[in-house]
Amino acid sequence: MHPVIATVLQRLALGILTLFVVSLIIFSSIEFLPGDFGEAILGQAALPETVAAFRKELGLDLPMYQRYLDWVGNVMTGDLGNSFSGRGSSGGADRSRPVIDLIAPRLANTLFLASMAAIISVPLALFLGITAALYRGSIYDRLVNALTLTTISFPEFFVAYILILIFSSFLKFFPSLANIDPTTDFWVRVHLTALPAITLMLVIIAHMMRMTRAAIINLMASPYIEMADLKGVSKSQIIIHHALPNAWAPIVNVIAFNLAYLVVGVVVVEVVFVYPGVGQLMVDAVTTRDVPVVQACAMIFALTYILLNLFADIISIITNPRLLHPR
Amino acid sequence: MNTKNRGEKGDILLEMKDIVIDGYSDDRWHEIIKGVDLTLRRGEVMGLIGESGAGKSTLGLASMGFARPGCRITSGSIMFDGIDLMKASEAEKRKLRGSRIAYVAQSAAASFNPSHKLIEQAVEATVRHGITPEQEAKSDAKKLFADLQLPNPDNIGDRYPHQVSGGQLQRVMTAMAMSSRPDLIIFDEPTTALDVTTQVEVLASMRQIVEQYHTAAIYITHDLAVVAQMADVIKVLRYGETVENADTRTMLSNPEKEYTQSLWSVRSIEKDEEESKDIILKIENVDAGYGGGIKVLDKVSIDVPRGHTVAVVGESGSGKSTAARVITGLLPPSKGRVLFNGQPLPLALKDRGIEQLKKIQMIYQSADTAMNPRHTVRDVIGRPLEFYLGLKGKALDKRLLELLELIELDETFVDRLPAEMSGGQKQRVCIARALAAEPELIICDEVTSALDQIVQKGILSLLLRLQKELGITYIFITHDIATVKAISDQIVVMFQGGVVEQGMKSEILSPPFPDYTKLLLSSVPEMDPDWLTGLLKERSEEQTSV
Amino acid sequence: MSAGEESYSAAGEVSLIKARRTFAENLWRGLKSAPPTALFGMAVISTYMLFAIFAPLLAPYGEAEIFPMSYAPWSDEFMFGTDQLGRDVLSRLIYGARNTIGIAVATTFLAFLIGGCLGIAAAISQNWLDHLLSRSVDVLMAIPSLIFALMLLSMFGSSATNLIIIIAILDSTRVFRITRAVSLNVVVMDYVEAAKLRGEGLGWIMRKEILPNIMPPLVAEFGLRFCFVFLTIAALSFLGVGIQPPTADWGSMVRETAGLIQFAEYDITAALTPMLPAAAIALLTVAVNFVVDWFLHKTSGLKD
Amino acid sequence: MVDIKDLEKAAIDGKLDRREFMKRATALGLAAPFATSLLTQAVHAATPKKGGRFVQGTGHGSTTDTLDPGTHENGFSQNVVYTYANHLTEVDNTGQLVPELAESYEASADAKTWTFKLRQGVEFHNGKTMTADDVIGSINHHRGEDSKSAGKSLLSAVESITKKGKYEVEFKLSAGNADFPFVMSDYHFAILPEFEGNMDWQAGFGTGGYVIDRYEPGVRATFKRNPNYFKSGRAHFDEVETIALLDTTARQNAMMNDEVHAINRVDPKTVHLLSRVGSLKILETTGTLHYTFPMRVDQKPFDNYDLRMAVKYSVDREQLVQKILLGHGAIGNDHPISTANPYHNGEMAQRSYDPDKARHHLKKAGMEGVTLDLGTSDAAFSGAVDAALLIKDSAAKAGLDINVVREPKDGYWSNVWNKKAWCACYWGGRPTEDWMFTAAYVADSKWNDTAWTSGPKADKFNKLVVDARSELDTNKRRQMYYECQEIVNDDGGALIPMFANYIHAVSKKIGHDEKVAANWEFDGNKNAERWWFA
Repeated sequence: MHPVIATVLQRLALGILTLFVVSLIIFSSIEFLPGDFGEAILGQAALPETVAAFRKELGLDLPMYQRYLDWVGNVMTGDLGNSFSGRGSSGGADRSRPVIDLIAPRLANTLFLASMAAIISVPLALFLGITAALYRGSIYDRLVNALTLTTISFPEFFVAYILILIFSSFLKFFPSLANIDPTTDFWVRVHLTALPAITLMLVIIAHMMRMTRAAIINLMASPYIEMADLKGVSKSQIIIHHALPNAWAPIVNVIAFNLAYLVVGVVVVEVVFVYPGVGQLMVDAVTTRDVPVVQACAMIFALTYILLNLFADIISIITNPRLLHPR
Repeated sequence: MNTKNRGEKGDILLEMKDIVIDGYSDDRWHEIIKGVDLTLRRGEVMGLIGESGAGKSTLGLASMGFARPGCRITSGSIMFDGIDLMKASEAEKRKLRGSRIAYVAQSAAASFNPSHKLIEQAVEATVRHGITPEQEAKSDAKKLFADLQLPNPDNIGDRYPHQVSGGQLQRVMTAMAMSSRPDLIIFDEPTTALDVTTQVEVLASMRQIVEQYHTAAIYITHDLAVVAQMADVIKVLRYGETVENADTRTMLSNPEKEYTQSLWSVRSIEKDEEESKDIILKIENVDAGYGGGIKVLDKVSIDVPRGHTVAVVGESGSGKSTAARVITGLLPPSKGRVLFNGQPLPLALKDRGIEQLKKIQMIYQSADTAMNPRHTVRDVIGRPLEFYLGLKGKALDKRLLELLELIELDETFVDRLPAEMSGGQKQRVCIARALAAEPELIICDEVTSALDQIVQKGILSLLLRLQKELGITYIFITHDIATVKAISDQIVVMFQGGVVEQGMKSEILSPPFPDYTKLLLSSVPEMDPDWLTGLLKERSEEQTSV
Repeated sequence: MSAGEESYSAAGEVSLIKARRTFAENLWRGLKSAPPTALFGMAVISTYMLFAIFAPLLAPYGEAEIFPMSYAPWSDEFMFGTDQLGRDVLSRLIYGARNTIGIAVATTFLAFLIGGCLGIAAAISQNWLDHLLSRSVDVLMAIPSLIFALMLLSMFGSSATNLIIIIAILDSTRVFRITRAVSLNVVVMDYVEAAKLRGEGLGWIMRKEILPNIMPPLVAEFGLRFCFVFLTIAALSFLGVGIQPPTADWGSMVRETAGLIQFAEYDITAALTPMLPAAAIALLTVAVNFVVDWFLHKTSGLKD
Repeated sequence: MVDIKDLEKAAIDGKLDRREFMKRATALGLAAPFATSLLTQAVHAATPKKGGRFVQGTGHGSTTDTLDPGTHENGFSQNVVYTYANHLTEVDNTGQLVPELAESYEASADAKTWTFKLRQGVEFHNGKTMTADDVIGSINHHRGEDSKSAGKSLLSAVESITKKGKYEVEFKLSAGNADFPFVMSDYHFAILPEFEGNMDWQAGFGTGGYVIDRYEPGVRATFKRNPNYFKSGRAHFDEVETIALLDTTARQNAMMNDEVHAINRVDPKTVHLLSRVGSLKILETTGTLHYTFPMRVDQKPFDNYDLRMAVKYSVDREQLVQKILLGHGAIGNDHPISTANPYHNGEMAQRSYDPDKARHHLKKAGMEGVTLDLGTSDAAFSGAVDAALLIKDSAAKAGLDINVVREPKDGYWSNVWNKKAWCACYWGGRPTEDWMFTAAYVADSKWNDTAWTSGPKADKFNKLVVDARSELDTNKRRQMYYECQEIVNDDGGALIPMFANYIHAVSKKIGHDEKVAANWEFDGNKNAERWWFA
């Protein structure tokens, strides 16, 4: 398995580097955003001295590089720091919330929603893709293609509203609010998150299904497929036993990409269904310039992206004997 | 025993009558096979030969009732052992394929599924068709591996395709075909992709096993010498029609049709060598390698006399192409130097000036990849004229036409795209591109090996003519001895990155030989049907068996 | 990509020489062979283009022209009624085509300019430049693009220009990836080597040798990217950073009226109002995808 | 394993409809009949006069909210604080100021000294008894150098707070203020347990009718009834849940699908449609909330009186009220005093759209063909961008060219408002004239967003405000405030075209008094303790 391990290590190293750069970018962009936490929190009521008091309290008066280095230092020791919000006002001890406590429950929610969408859409996409490739050019194929195309062609929020109209307003199957809380029981949770999950599925299935189909069809032109044909292997067997094993790499890549999207790119869905996920948190944190929280979210997102890609790479290695058993 | 009176012929196994096959290309259906008959008896081996485009493979596949995507069998009858394949359903035909009719493809490397083990693939058909249970099939396959003289037959099957050499793969594929003990095997150019020395071994093992199991076979190739060793009868195809049918020996000794004769005569050009002391290019003990320190060239020294041709021969991996890359500067050597007209050339491409680049040109093996598919002939030939000689407008057009004339093409080609020309025409355009720079030295890298023999002949004589007229020097990289004979004055034999010997053609091609040269030369098939038998006997006597 | 051995394909055997045709002929043959979906797609796209170009002529009223009656019902005067400010919805739809498509196209072009050039350059020079670019692309892709876009937009202000530049840059990463990938297949070709041997400069090799040969996949990608950009802009407008008012763009049009959908059971035409721009977006993306689909199928050389 | 309680709960809040409830219940292996009885019980349990679980959706809330009253700036926090905490005084549902934690209060003749007598035996949720120390700590939280409270400026006049006894506190002001008790009802000044001379807000212990059960910033807050609440006949619900539903559509969906019992910030555009939904009623209150377009008189060209007049005359207020508020509001007269305030000047002539007058003033200013930038963003108020566009449209007819600039949402308050020469803004309004003027119009106010500080008329205005503050004779005060309004209307830089209603949708299951308070949304944000299940 040594090539796998090699890649994993190399990717992880690169990943850490990436994380570092990302944090730098995010940090500096927040710096360049107009206004700071104090002003954002106090809004219209901001007074110069109150804002100044906030700056002092939060150490925003220190030079940028210093604050960044402090942050990096803490992260190195596994401390994501405290949210700006709720720093003990005048007098009183620092009563601010650790970023972890802020993110953990929401991350759980995000992952829950993502896995719900993934568990159904990935197998479904694969199935559709394979069958479409199998009955290529048939009505079924065209139908699946057209349908999936259409679903990705609508703006996310629009799909969401339509689903709400149908499933909550008319049919009353699912609630339009997915406001789950940590104590929500599992099945209730599933029921509540149904609509957002469906929305996400509709958005991602198309991409994965089409890649599956394309990858397989692409291989159908290769000589060893013809060979299998001349060995009298049946069409379905050819696709499943000869084409699919060689098609994993591209497919898994797309799957990874979409799974990443499920975690990272769902702000809109969170807004529409009032789902307490990390995306919304990050947007809020950005608008209130709550640097530690923004940073943490960005790190989580970047990490997701990196890990999923790593996973994709590993799969493409172990499904490819050339890489797995080098000469 | 020899191919002539191999076991008495059985009854008729395969009978194809008046087969017509259409191919779809360019939004139209064309007839590729125009009413061909073919009859094959049990245990008989038929050689099917012709140039590319003759329809050999298509006909061969048709004998399995199979048509490639973009082809369709429009009329005719195919009777295989009493079964009418034209009427048979897909399912019925599937039952036959891989059980009673087997296929051995041209490129083993591409025809094995990279993600399954060899043995799995070897027994797949047999097992799927339920002829023999898996375990049995596997042990049998190992036996076949042994019969085909594959190294350690017991575990080679557990390897993946990329882990074994091309020659071995080709044999595994033969075993795969054999595993169901079919009545008929279609060999589709099974040795074309192999080096000569490997080819001999593979041919030998194939013939041996076919005889052993008394299997009928259709052997498709464009190489007469090869077919001579394998076939009992030969069928010559051209443009989808039968040119002639005959028993091998008669076909070889006195072919009727003059097309057949022309095929036979391809190998007859012979250039008489000339001595010369005027060295234009000198490579002095060059070492070179790619990346991770593996040496591909080891102390290589070659002298190239002005106005003459040096043929660099060797098998794939012998480093002959690498030598070319060193000369062109694409691969700066780690040691040694390259002298051109007595002056040392900058080793790296980027350090060479226009004048130096201009003087050394290159022609590639495959014109398809050597010409930008989006560029017309004008672009291809015109660019060097513009780039090196700064020609424009009228002057450029004039020169363009001259060059076309030189390579025996007319002005109608000026605006053609590569896709609109035949392989030979493309190769000629590539030559013209090289000439356009008015070079002193042209490196020809396997320029004929991708072409049909008649076309080869044309290209070779063109090159010879140009050399006479323009006094250009050639470095001719090839693995085909016939070509060497045809064009070279001097020969450099390379093996595993080193020069085995260099000298005048006559010396090299006449005994005494160093071992490798001998192996190389002796492995080149000859028209004599008994050649292979003889060679094998000879080699076994010398215990230099493979 | 299935390698090699295709040189021995049936089509090859049939006729080595491809008949010569003019561009027009090829186009016509292409259209004839196009499936209904593709034809539909092309029809839709060209219609949109017409609307976009001749918006001022086609629109019954001005883009920002305000009438006393807001939420006027559908009538002869206002085909699709008026919006919350009493602006004619039809007119805004038509102008929306111009603005939205215009911006999307501009963005996509810019994205391809950036991503394409860098991609090819990286593929040719497989050295530190390649590494540098690929790494930085990784970094950019690791940042949630929508949120990042939000940040950048509130940093630089959400003017049309900024919108175009920012989305283009974020989008060019994917373009870079694909361009690099396809270019890698081309740079190994002998004709590229030949050009190097001739002493051609980087620019020439990029423009003349590589670009023409990676066009098909790029064109296809262009279509898909265009759709994504389109939807991204819609999403951004939904999140409140869109195109400057009173400029009409479909994304914000949907957003402004999306609330009406839920009242379908009470007032159907009201509920339809947001559907119109959304449908306009969807229809176009579907159309483009159909065309791209067909185009890909044609150029990938796969035959059914 | 699913807990029956959960289902029951879900059924009660209407999160589960009957079908769904049965499906799940039986899925749990409950015999159908039992499940049915369970359901009926549940629904019965959901409708007595007292008890029940009240769920409301509010259009505010951010993940960075905290329980620190000093930083309460959005409706979510305000509603929360009014739900779990009390203040010295309370504005009741008729708009009258009544003592809450204070038993009574009285002022010295010059209205400079205010003494509050506190209720005795009031307990915080942690059992601690509320005393003067808590009051002092809570108020001091908003004073002093390092205070980061948004309420700080309201207390700038407070010179000292002294403990006159366990249940008595005295405030000394630098200048007389007849309305000081009103200030004490402001949401910032919640009375929380004292901690190191400050307040302990972190624990979330108030004296209010409900005890905080769970507080998830930006998501929800849940409360349980406070069994020993000092008020009688208040706090009827067993439990209260306040959810942040920022997306208007989501909010209204939730309401229409019976997932919440009340929402605020109903989109005026869809009120007429929402009102058709059978299960709910629309609840509107005309309060002090007004939308303004302050022109900074210290910047060109707004330093010119006639230009300001031109602008004021070139705005079609009816159209704004019609199209931005769709009639759910009142026309403004370029001063911030609403009909909900005690001394609203109804006698003054209403300024209306008059292109000719506008031209006249423009000519007089000698600024024909001038182009004015109007900064706007929906951060100012929802519809601000549209409103700006309407102004542009109507002004164009008066020969005034306006260039609408949409500013980025975040940073709007710190970078545009109170900085750009002309922009969109909103004021929640204040219950008293003095408070309103002090907040945004007097010369020394930090929030004087019109920078209208000098000049004869401004000086007169400022003097009037100070005098009126300590004037205890209501008639005199009325006169003074009437004049103030006239001056602002004429010379001030504020363009105040409309007062917006608070629009709520409330489930018909909910009962409340005929009159609901207008000072804040949700019955003055005290709906949790004032409303009940009918």
